Amino acid sequence: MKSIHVSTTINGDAAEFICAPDESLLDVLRNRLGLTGAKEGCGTGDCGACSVMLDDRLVCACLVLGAEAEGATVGTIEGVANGDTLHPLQQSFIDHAALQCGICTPGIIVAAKALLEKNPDPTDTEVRYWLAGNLCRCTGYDKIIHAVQDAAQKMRSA
Amino acid sequence: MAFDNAPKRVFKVVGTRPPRPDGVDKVTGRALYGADVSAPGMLMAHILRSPHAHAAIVSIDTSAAEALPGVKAVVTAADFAPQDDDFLRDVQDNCMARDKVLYDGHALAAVAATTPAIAKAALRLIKATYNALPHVTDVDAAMRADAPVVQEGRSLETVPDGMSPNVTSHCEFGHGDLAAGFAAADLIVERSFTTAATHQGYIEPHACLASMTPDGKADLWCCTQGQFNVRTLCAAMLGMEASQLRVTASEIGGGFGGKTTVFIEPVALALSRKSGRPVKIVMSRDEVFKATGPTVSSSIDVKIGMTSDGRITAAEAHLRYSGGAFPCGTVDMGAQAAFAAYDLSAVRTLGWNALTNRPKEAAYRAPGAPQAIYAVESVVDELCQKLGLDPLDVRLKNAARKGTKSSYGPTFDDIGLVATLEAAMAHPHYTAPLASGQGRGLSAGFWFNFGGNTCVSLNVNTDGTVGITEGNPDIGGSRAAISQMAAEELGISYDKIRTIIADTSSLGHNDVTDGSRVTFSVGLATIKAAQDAVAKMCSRAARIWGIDEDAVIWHDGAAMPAGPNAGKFPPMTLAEIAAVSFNTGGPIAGHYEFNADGAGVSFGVHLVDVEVDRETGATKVLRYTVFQDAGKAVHPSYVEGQMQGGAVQGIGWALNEEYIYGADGRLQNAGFLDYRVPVASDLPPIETVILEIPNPGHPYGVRGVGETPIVPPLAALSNAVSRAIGTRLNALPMSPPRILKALSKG
Amino acid sequence: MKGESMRFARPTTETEAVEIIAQEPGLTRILSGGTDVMVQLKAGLAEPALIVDIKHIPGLRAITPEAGGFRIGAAVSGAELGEHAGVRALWPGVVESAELIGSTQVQGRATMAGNLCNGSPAADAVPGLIAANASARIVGPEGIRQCPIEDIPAGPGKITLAKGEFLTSIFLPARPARSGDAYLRFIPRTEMDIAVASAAVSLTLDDAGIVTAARVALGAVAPTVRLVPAAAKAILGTTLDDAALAALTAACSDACSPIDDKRGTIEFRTQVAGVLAKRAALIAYSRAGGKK
Amino acid sequence: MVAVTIWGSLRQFTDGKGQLEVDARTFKELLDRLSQDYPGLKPQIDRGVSLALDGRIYREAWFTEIGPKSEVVLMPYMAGG
Repeated sequence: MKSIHVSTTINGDAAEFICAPDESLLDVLRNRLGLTGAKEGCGTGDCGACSVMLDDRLVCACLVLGAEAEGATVGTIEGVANGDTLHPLQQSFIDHAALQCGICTPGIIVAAKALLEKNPDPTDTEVRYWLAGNLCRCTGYDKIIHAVQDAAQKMRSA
Repeated sequence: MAFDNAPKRVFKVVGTRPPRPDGVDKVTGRALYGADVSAPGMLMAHILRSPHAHAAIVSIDTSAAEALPGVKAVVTAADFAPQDDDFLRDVQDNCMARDKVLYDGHALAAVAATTPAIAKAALRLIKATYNALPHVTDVDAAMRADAPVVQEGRSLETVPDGMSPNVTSHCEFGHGDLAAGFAAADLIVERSFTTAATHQGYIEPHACLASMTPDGKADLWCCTQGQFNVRTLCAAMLGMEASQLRVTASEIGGGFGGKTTVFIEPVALALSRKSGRPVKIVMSRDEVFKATGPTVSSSIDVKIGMTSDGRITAAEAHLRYSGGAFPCGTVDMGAQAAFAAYDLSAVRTLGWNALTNRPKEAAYRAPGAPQAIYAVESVVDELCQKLGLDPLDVRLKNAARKGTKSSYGPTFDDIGLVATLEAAMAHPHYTAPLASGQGRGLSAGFWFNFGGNTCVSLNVNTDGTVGITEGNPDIGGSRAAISQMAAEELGISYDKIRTIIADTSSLGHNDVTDGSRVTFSVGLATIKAAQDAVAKMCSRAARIWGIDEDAVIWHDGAAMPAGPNAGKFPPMTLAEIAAVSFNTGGPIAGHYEFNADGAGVSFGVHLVDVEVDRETGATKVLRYTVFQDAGKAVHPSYVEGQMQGGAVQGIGWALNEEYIYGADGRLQNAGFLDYRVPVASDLPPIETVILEIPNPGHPYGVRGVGETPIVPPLAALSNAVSRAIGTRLNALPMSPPRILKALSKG
Repeated sequence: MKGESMRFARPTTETEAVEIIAQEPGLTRILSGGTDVMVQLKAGLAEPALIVDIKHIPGLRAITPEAGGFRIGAAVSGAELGEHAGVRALWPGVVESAELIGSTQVQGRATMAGNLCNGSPAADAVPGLIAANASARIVGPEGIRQCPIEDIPAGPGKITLAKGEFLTSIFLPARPARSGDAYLRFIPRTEMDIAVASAAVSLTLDDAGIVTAARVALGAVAPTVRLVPAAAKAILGTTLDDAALAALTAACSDACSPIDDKRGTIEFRTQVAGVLAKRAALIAYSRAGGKK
Repeated sequence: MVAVTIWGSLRQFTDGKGQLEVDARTFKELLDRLSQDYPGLKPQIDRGVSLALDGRIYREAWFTEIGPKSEVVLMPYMAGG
């Protein structure tokens, strides 16, 4: 199997890697680039734990080939905070105890950030449907919805 | 020095909601879970699994796999130590099948190779020859005399003669004269129920990294609810001494009981031993569903007699559980919990466990209780409906309370059931109007809660800060709660404390994070360790002041003379004592180890409104409120989180989650697409009402809270749906096809 | 060994793509959104020798007005389609059906063309396309051809495209005034499931609110998504009165030949397909300007 | 002497008795005496039992003291999730 050389941009920085033709972007991020913030909960696009941004679209990294990142821009949870300043969503998740085990949290924060960039003032129902592809087994989602809405409110008034 | 041993009731830190210490790591993606670490020279391993529900292993030829370039080790059951102990042998045989494969997905060989692709390719080169055997996956079918026998010779002495060899245990609990009780009833309802096996559904698949060196020393990194238990089990299976195996618990991506045992950890160690290289195994989601532990599946009969004014006169339940292909004691807990919410003069529960060709059960939140209580609470609700009685009134009238002889034997001390029922009664949810097509259901729930072996160290740093070392993986914010209790006891602020979770070489044994035990037991040990450190600090202060140790007390984070006779000295704070500790006798530390008892049972009541689409059988959950006696809530946000999360897992169990087996005995839905856990858009807000009935067994009144919340949703949903559609449903999950079928019959 | 000889190609013209595909004797998978292909790779269900990413062929990610309708490139994602006001206004049912495929994350990638070419009888985008009388543009070694959507599914996981062919765009035609379409599916949860039964209805009304043209298609109730002329006939010439709706429901249930599986029973699918068709017809009717 | 209540399915090993009189001051003594007096109970005791003492459950603490008036109930050893 011939490896493919890929040049891409990850969290604003140029990055290069080689990968197998059938290797997922998730495996590349985790195993080749050390970006383990995106998690593999299922590998089939059913849990959302590997949510990342690809050319400004929210996607499951497990459903993208590493080779497809050529020339693209990739955003992961590792790029959500601005240096040592947490993103309002990150702070809100801590403040609202919107995580228990935390394994789904990176994916949910990436997904919620994509929502608020598109729709800064969503209804609870819109938040719930947008995040329907992000499974959380610990919280029952209640505090997640509160955390997203509180961050949205803070971002609107910032 | 002297301690005030009276239970503490006024708190500064306990009961507040500080940020959890691992919060930033977890919102930035920095926290390291099971699959997130690597080692130099690491191999990747994959596991060969049975395609048969039941088959004898005739032979396993691994030679071609071993010859594949890049393959560094292949292991089978032959690579593990023989076990005399039944429990250990079962865990080991579940990790690697010995003579028979007992379920679809049962492991029988594993390969470690330089890349995952090579490891997978090598699996295809392993020639396993099977002799397929008849299988059975249904618990009632497994109990029939002519059922295929999953394992011979596994029945305990408690099993009556003449039953299928699949029946491994039998239990009976209760008291009183059932016949007289039923004779006194105005109405008797007797129903049969089934519940499907469900999976804990943690989002993080099992993962581990093992590294053993040729001198027999090993390190194991894994996601587990109990690193000490992993060490005990793995050391036995590998024939190692415990001291030579250090197990570090990674951050854990959910467990709910499912990570209280081992599946891949001994396999990774065996592969590492054989290859001389570090070996990593990460399960796929498919493997998690097929080969880790779901709950028991069940078939239950319940018979309850009631007077026309709502007094239960007699109650009986027969529980048939299957914990899969290995003996399982979960039915004992179901049988004890079934009627725990009631004060009964005549009660009897009988339980049987039967072997089936399904994966070995692992604990899942209040194991055994949700199924039994679902059946009981459904029959109570039907009695209320038929007698025209208010279901909360009836539960209050029959509620267990302090002094009640419980259905499982002991007499209850302070319990919060009545307060919980009264809170539900007073809540606006209970009297809110319902539209046509909607139904309201409720159920009580119960769990025992446990304590267990616990060991905590607390170190006072010279800068006045404190480090706590505990041994239980933090599955939902426990580090925050432990730090809060230490801050409370020491009288310092929360942010001066950092709590970490030790590996097995850094602390004495701690039981697994289970049984809702951590905030209770580790919290208690932390309080005692803090008191130990305080005693030492008081002693240092006494020597500095030149007064008697007994003349010093600890107040508000400082040592001070006990009274005017002790001398006039300004208080010395923890930081001041710590700063001079090297001059006054050396480092200051507190420690405590014990086997905690007195966890205190917990009751909850759930209220739910649903709407059923009569043309499609779809159920929409409209409103949900959880009431629970939590004892003192140390960090109320995480207590609420337990209540909400448990409720939603129960909603999934009630409506959609199930293990579906085909006629071939193979699992049909081993993925999150068709094993349908609730998604955010399925749910309404989950409202919580915490009642704080102090647990007399804990100085702060703490009770375990994590397990009870999964118990009531099953019956609460079933009762709500049954009332909404006007027909009673007696099987879980209440999937749309089942509801539509009931509607067409009803 | 899996992937041992696998190649990944990223052609930048249609001609180049046709050539690359024609030269590959082994199994080829076309990658547009990849949301099915990646799952098949993961599960070992498909071990292609060649994966061809068609997203970089000009026009394949474009939505272009054409003859009063729209041509949707094969690599246009559900999210992109949903953001196109023109298509949404003309064929709201088709757009909604495409938006039901998977989660928000899957929407960022999944395409109608991929949904169609995956060959699932439960594909969400397909009933709406068939009801819309849409067609596909297919290229291959023999050149270009246009094909009605309903001629593409051939059975579970099977389509009628010949080896070497691939789909480049889907054409949604113009439609008369007073037309509407709608798609409904049944899933046990509110999201994240495969349709257990589904129905799409497209219809045109006259000024009196009488249905003058209709197409009804059902999903997940037969080996392929199925156009049901009898169901259309049941509502033609009516104002969707109760009798017409009952006839529609019955015609749809009659057209079902589903299977029992982990997702639903024969009985359930048959009953619910009719219910969904009835409800979809009412939505389409209202969208066409009909008043009930 | 203390009166120990056992659960129903163990009565087959105690001549049908649901409550046993045992001379014991601790959990350990209780287990030893029960195993001695009722050998049929030994397999269950070896597998593990809990003890409810005045309503409080002890899972394995040998030296737990039992008062003569204590309510003593034997329970199966339990595990949680």
